[in-house]
Amino acid sequence: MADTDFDVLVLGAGSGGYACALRAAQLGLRVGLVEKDRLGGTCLHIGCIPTKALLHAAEVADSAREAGQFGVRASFEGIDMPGVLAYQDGVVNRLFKGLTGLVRSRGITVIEGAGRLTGPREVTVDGTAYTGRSVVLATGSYSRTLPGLEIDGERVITSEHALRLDHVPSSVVVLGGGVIGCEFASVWRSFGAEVTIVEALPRLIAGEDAASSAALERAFRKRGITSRTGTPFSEAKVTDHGVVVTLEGGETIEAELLLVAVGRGPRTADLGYEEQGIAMERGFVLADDRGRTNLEGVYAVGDIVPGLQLAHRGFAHGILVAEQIAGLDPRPVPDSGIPRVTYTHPEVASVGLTEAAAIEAYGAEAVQTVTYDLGGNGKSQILRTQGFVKLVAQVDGPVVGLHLVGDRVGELIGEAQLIYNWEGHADDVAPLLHAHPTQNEALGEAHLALAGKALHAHG
Amino acid sequence: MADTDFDVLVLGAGSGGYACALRAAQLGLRVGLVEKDRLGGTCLHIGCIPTKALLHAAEVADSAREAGQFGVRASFEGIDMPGVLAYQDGVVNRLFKGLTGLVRSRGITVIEGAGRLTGPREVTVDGTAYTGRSVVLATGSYSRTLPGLEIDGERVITSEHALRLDHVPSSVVVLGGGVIGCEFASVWRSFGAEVTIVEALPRLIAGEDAASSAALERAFRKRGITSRTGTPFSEAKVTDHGVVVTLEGGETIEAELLLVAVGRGPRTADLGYEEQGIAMERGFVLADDRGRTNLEGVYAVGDIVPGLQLAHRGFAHGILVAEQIAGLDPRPVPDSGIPRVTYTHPEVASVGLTEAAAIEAYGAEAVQTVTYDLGGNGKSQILRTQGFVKLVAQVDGPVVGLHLVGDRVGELIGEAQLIYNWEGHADDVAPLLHAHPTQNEALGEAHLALAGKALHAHG
Amino acid sequence: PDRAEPLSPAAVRVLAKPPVRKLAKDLGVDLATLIGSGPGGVITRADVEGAPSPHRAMPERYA
Ligand SMILES: Cc1cc2nc3c(=O)[nH]c(=O)nc-3n(C[C@H](O)[C@H](O)[C@H](O)COP(=O)(O)OP(=O)(O)OC[C@H]3O[C@@H](n4cnc5c(N)ncnc54)[C@H](O)[C@@H]3O)c2cc1C
Ligand SMILES: Cc1cc2nc3c(=O)[nH]c(=O)nc-3n(C[C@H](O)[C@H](O)[C@H](O)COP(=O)(O)OP(=O)(O)OC[C@H]3O[C@@H](n4cnc5c(N)ncnc54)[C@H](O)[C@@H]3O)c2cc1C
Repeated sequence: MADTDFDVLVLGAGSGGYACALRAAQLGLRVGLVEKDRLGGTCLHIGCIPTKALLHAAEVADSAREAGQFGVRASFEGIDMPGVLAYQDGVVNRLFKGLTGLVRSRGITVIEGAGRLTGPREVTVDGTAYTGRSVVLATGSYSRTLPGLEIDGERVITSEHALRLDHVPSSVVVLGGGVIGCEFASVWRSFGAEVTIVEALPRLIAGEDAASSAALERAFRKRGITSRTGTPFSEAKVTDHGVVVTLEGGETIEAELLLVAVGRGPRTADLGYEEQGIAMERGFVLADDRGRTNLEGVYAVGDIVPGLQLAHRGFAHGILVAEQIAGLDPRPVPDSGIPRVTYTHPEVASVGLTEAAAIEAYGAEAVQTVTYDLGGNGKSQILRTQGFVKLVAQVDGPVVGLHLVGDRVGELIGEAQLIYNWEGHADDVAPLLHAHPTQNEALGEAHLALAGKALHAHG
Repeated sequence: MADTDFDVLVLGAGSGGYACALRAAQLGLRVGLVEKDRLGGTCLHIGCIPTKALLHAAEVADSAREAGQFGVRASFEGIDMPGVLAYQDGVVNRLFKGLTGLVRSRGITVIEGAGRLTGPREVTVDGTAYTGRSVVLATGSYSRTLPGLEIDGERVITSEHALRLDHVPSSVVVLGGGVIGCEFASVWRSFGAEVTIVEALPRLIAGEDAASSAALERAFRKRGITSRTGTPFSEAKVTDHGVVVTLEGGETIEAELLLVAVGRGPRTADLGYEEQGIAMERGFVLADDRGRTNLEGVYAVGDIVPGLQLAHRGFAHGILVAEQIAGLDPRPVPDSGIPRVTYTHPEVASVGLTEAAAIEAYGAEAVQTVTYDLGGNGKSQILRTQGFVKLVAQVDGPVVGLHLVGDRVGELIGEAQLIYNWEGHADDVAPLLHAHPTQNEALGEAHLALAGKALHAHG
Repeated sequence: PDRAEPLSPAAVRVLAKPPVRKLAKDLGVDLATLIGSGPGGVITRADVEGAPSPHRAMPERYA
């Protein structure tokens, strides 16, 4: 019995599931972790990590191409895709080994195979029923497509195929200007492809502040990436040489490949969730801010719960649910406090509210913004990157949104999220020192400006 | 009279002086700013900015050299020093133009020429006496040398000459393993030179935590930089082809160049400071935490005040003194709260106390440390960099020191300094989310570990 | 020292660093009712933790 009955039984070993398992084991609970594929899930194998490896290879390519601007004599000769994949696999495998060792060292029982919820606290895998005092659903998400648009994995592909391409396409249409679409557009452009993004919404990365979207679109245009925003897709036809994409209105674009990046749906179908009476909405599992579903003892974490689909949200869900189950009193972090990074060239990062959302929440008179241009930031000049730090604050109140654009600004979001989550005011930050010359000085300058003390900025 | 009498008269327009002038003008004071050379001082023209441009060129060179590891076909063909200098000058000139415009737009009177304190509130420049209701001394620092070691600017040089070299030396001895010495060692190695650092103290960057020094020395060794620590210098002789450096004990090292980087002394001699009765110590001007010297109305900022010689400390001093003069009540930041970055490859960054200093302050039982290895950090793996985040905390108390080693970790010090200066505890940081995959996650993981909740780390 | 009037929000803010303010908020402690024991009346973490809290249970420290 000991082998099939657990304190915590986790279904799915992606970011949410494995974090939950690790934390639960750390708290002394006996944990079973069901996974049909590989420990680590989407993020480690076909998501965050391999895409960011591609993006770093893209950065290396751009750096070699532009080396002359810095006085370095180097020539860029092309992309060796098998080499890129070997590098990518090397990174993934190293982290995978680390994770596997960690799961083993914490004494977690890994159950290999596809699981199905067959009772309120029961998951059946390959005919064996496993039970848990608590059950955690963490089955993640999959790449969606549009009705009538068939993914053939050759000409019409998703991110999963895009990560395994053995050559650089000469031209690509990216359907969807969200984070994933923009990241692949950025990679392929750095690798030398002609790239067109087709997006029905009026702007790229529409969840971000309008200023960030505009800056990314401008930077992309300079790099030769075409953004067809406000342009609904109509259909795609595979031809002998590639694919012809028809836009609403009839215009067509030809390309070697079509990447479908129209969002990710929850992987919750046919897993027994509905049968067991779990409350769901449009395929997502509903959970409260402590991860509790409507069924006593059943929790849900990660991408199957409506909200931001991000790995670190999954980690946080998993940890929180483990602590909740262990009887601790963890503090939930609302989605607005979760940092968001788009790892394009240039990067876009944010936490908290957009200007529009802040105005909606507090009224236009109660909201104040400051934008600090990276043109005044020495380190950004050294990197030859452009962009800004934009702060959204309540008048005489805390900073409620931080928005950054520029190469490498993703790393600044660590400080930004502390300011947001600790509800810092401009004058809490203004007297503190940022190291010179760093890009994080731009955060300091923005807070100086918001506090009425701009140093390296006109105003 | 209006042209020679000011509310605030600042002597020296480096980081400390110009920041003071800008803030004072912003607060409505009439400001005179005396400068014998160029607005911006050491940092902008012969310090932070040009060295960091060199270090970025070095990064571009390393990236091109190692491109194959990432699947990018590129070849590194060498360094074009005139090209590097043009890039460096481009960055400096852009920032210089910005600063000049800013000083002008704030209505500051710039007085060109060498000034001398000729009365308690009087500075004389080229025979004209200028007066200030308040006078701010900000004359900065210069490269020191050792007794008997003559700088000839050809074979035996300081950082100032090193920045203007028109070729890459084949070999260099760097005398001094402090920040400036290590940064040049890092640049030259990336550019292809043989580099030996000679340092009398037992370790490189001796002001840092011992773990950081050890990690830098190890990384340097792997890169082929030899560190002769604990090795006092004895003498140097210029020969036809270079320079022969003799160490204490008699061993000699030959090289094309000797860089003398043994520290910077205050530029305070013959400026009338002593004559006017200003309290000094070993050439430094003594000032309290509000920048006040012993003379009523006379302030001192930046490198002439004993303590960390950093540009951002100069900025902070300048702003604080301006606010003090304007009758505000600014909050001083003690030196321990000032972030420190060494921009070598890999970078070293820190804020607060070293482990040794914390033990000295609180006793060994009251101090706790956690070290998170970047081997567990996805983004660091992607960058192929090694290093760590080390936290020093009081047991059941705040984090009192943060120490980081690794490429690009200098940007993480923005978050680190908030944690230090806001006296964050591990429990405050642990529940917050760091974006995946970033290097700043390593800060999050270290705080999780310190709170007893390690996620991606054994323990 | 006794205080007749509660502090203004701005004054309270200056007297407590952001993580302490956040902790107070999480515990439901009203900073304006506290008298800071730190230098210059600064409200410390101990002041907040020692105050009566509607959400009594502090998150335990776990090993
Ligand atoms: C291309 C791409 C790039 C991304 N980049 C980032 C990024 O940079 N940063 C970021 O934060 N997020 C990124 N994401 C999103 C991130 O990957 C997800 O938010 C995260 O993986 C969600 O974690 P999860 O645990 O909810 O689900 P998943 O990681 O999807 O894990 C679910 C796991 O459950 C398993 N499973 C499913 N059903 C069953 C079953 N019936 N039985 C057994 N096992 C099952 C699956 O095999 C999988 O391992 C990216 C996603 C993609 C696709
Ligand atoms: C190679 C190098 C690299 C460095 N890198 C960094 C770094 O990365 N980060 C960092 O934080 N710090 C760095 N520093 C240190 C930084 O440059 C100094 O801390 C900073 O410039 C000090 O500012 P200051 O205003 O005190 O003096 P300075 O910048 O030295 O300015 C003093 C000014 O006063 C003028 N002056 C002097 N005497 C007179 C006179 N009699 N009349 C008129 N004008 C006068 C000078 O011409 C000068 O412009 C570096 C320094 C060097 C040398």
